[in-house]
Amino acid sequence: MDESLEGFAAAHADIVALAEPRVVVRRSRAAGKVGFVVGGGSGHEPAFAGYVGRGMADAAACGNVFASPPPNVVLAAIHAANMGRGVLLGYGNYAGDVMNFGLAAQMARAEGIDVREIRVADDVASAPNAESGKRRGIAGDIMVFKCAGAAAERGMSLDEVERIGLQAGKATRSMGVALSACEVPGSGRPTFELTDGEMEIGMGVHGEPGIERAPLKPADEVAQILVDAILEDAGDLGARDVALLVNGLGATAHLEQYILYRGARRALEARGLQVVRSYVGEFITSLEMTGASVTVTVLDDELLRLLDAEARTPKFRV
Amino acid sequence: MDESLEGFAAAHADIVALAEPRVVVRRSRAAGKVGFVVGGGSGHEPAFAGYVGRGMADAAACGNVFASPPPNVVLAAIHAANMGRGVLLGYGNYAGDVMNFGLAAQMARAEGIDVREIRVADDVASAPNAESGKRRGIAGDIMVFKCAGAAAERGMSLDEVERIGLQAGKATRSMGVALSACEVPGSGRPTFELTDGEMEIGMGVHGEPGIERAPLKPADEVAQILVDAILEDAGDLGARDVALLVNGLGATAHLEQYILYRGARRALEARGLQVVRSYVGEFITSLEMTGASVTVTVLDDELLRLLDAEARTPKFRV
Amino acid sequence: MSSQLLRACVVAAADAVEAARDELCRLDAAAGDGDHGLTMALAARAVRQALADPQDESDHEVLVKIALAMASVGGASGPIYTSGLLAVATKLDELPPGPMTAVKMLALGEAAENAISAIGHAKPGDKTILDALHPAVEALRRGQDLAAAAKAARAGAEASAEMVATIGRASRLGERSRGLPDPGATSLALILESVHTAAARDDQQLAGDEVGLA
Amino acid sequence: MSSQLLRACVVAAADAVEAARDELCRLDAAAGDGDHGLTMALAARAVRQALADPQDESDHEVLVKIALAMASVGGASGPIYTSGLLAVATKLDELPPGPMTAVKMLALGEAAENAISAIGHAKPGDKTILDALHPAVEALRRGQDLAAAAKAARAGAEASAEMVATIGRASRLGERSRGLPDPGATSLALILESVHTAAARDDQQLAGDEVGLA
Ligand SMILES: Nc1ncnc2c1ncn2[C@@H]1O[C@H](COP(=O)(O)OP(=O)(O)O)[C@@H](O)[C@H]1O
Ligand SMILES: Nc1ncnc2c1ncn2[C@@H]1O[C@H](COP(=O)(O)OP(=O)(O)O)[C@@H](O)[C@H]1O
Ligand SMILES: [Mg+2]
Ligand SMILES: [Mg+2]
Ligand SMILES: [Mg+2]
Ligand SMILES: [Mg+2]
Repeated sequence: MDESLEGFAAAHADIVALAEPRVVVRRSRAAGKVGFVVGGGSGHEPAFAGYVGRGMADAAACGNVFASPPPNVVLAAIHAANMGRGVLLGYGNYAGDVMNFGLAAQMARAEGIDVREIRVADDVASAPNAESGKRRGIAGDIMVFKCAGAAAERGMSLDEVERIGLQAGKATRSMGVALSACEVPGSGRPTFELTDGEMEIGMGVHGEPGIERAPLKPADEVAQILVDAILEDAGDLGARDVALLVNGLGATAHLEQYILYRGARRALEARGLQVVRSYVGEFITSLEMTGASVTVTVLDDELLRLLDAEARTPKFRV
Repeated sequence: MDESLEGFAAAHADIVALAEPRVVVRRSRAAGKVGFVVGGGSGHEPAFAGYVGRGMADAAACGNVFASPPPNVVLAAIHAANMGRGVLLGYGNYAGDVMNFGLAAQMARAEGIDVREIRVADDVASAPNAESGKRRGIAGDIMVFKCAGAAAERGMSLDEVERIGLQAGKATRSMGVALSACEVPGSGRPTFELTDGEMEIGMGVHGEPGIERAPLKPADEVAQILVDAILEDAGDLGARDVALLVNGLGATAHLEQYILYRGARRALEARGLQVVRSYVGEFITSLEMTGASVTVTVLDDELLRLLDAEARTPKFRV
Repeated sequence: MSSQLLRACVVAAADAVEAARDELCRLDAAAGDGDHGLTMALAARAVRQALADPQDESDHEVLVKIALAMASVGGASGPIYTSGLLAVATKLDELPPGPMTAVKMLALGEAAENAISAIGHAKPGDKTILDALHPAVEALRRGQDLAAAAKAARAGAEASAEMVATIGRASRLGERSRGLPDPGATSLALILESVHTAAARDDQQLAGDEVGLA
Repeated sequence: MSSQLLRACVVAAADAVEAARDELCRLDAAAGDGDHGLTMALAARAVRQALADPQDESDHEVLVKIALAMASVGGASGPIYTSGLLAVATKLDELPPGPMTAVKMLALGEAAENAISAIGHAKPGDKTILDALHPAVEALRRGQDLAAAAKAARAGAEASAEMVATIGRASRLGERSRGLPDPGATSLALILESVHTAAARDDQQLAGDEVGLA
């Protein structure tokens, strides 16, 4: 862990530095911008340190593998990010993160720093719509971080950056599936396969079990299931523009990510939605899990502009 | 495969389009630049289609999984890339690619197109120094593509672009290792592990066996072995500047990639070399293989400027 | 209460948690992310380090030190154990000095339970650490001793197997969490059992000098 | 030679290659990338499709069509088989019309061998397809028939197990490639065997009307 972050900071020394063994900070930024701190357990790389840089976060607080960073680490990240206009914390909605980031926020507030928190809770599989506050944060993190980070970079106030983060969070829904390697197909047509011929729908980014174990289905059907669940939760959207993000969980071949992307895009378009921005890759992984998730963000002009704003981080560039 | 490329083209429609099912082309480029075509078998994503875009390739020719594209596909890519100033082909030195790209080059020359070829042969494990023409191309492809692509983008002549590609190829050496997932470590300190407690040194990007199977070693020792082999092959370099690229083969956690990077960087610095540019990630994979490689490019001012030139492709941005 | 006894209790708890590392991970894997044993083992190591330099500290100081050591592991269990221990430390300072009594032990237990409820917003029945802590406090409230409280914690942890996790894990996944005890409740039961054993051993040695520590 | 016999031979070869798919992959995995069976099965499918539309074509046209079909799979085996088949097609056009003879067969075999050597820069002993093709051509040169040539190809493929791969795979890895026959040599032996069987069947039916085709 610490060796890895050391390597990370050395490799991307043009953009980031280590403030402490577990705190990654941006090397340079405009004076007086709102600070933006992201973070969470390790094992999700490129999250969260990979998103520190121009247009996204000012600092990342990194925990042990799958364990939220402790309050003192988060507090150090807040200090590193703070430039006097307040600090926004962005993290996934997990009990550990809620408590540790929450404690750090309290400590920082006691020091007079205005700290706000955005808990990303995009995983529709993890709680019903009525209890959406209980949902986990998965790949939707990235959409929220991108929008809030761009807002902060523009010099917006803490109130505004917080509003943007909340808005992006509300507009973003995800669902994942655990599946196996795509086997080299004799037919030239890869399908998803779980070693035991099954797939796990709605699993988390920590390998938490999903809501259903189903027999293996072709990629397009998997995409349809995920999109259906997301759209059912979103309610009637009409003919909106959306951003579509497909996230590989670590050991899913790029080949498969794009097959899933294609299926999800078709499923969205069949429902009258326009996919105007696309992101495909490994954004928040689960060590070397085989699986992927689909994230849909319903866009308005403001969010679209923020998504398109320049970003220069080690692992996300626009 | 075809579904995946369809998804790829749709996701990155701002940069690329499909000219044919297996030919990815850039949407826009300066009139009259030298054309640059890359390609090879599939299963190595983000190579090769991921490197089509401003500052790198004009077209990619994609084969079946681990099989070179056939001549007609390469020829179509040549046609798509050709703007009247000639076309450079860049590909890894494999028998299949040499024959298929070679046939396509002959066909294109018969049509009056000036076609040159760069066969990347960076894998020092695959043949001794005296027979370096027999070496395979692995992650060094990326360094060569970046430099040649930047040269073409600058409007250099085919002669010059070819010279740059050859020069970058000569300056670039790689070696890989197959290793297992990094297990969630009780101690917080990940180590490399092969399921059977062994690692395979010098394996290729198609899962070809390596030169040696050794008992598992810690990451730093692995890095040392790879760097030693590379530097032994390079001969006395003095205190040169180098670029260091660590390539994950598909199922290697980012955590581990950076641990290997850190070890390789230290090993290089211990030999008096300055690591002035770093690239860590999945650049040329092997489906979901667990493993990684280290690539070192000895820099001069010209190569450094070309590496730093802007690149806007789906999977490589500078 | 002697600082030495407190130290013995803490070391016994650290031993117990480390020995149960794999089992706690197994329990966490069922509905969580499978790391509770690792996190508690890291916490045990941090706690041992905090004790390594045996200065002449008050029990309050020792408790704060181990609370902060536990905080350093992060995760969900870090802040939960930390808030409980900090509450115990604070309450201990408010209580009159002198040997530990059943009444004092109840006050400490209540403080811990309140603090953990406050930070985690869980209640008994949500399949959390509270499902071991709450029955233990109840036992003390009925006037029972530490042995009975530890037994109640274990019974509570075991009963949590039939509960559905609603806090700290996705509630939709709840049903699938039924069947195995909650890892946090199990680690707390283990800790109370080992503390009781250490205290009882000390009692025997000192022949009724003091009652054990909660 | 009837186009129908040529078609029967091609279909027999496609059948044989498809049946050996997994075995050819296994052989390729030893020192290569494990896909020779897949590539050859794709080639077989492409060849069948090329034949699907049975127009009244000359043998030359059919051979060019299957050569191009094989080219479509890419890889190393695509261009190798393609160049061999194109050379056979060209040579066939140069030869006088009329029934196939042993002399003609030798000319076709030599053309194939030369073309494959030219495109791949390999020679017998490098553990490639040539280690099956070369002994087959040698047998024809000794005046033997197609049966003997196919047998020689098989023996050559088997003997390639003891060779070290130096072409098309890394030479440093060479030693580790010893032990298993070369996949390309094995697929060629299979093809010659199945062509011989198909031709012999045809011979029996036509009672000595023609000799089999190489
Ligand atoms: N909100 C909460 N209130 C009380 N206890 C909780 C809460 N959330 C989680 N826990 C406890 O923490 C345990 C999990 O701890 P651990 O695995 O170490 O952390 P993480 O959930 O971060 O992986 C659960 O078994 C449960 O007992
Ligand atoms: N240069 C060459 N000359 C002749 N045959 C070759 C050459 N390179 C490879 N081969 C043949 O091709 C076979 C491998 O084919 P295949 O696995 O389909 O292609 P790839 O190597 O592209 O994966 C080898 O077993 C060998 O017989
Ligand atoms: Mg955890
Ligand atoms: Mg191949
Ligand atoms: Mg856990
Ligand atoms: Mg092969």
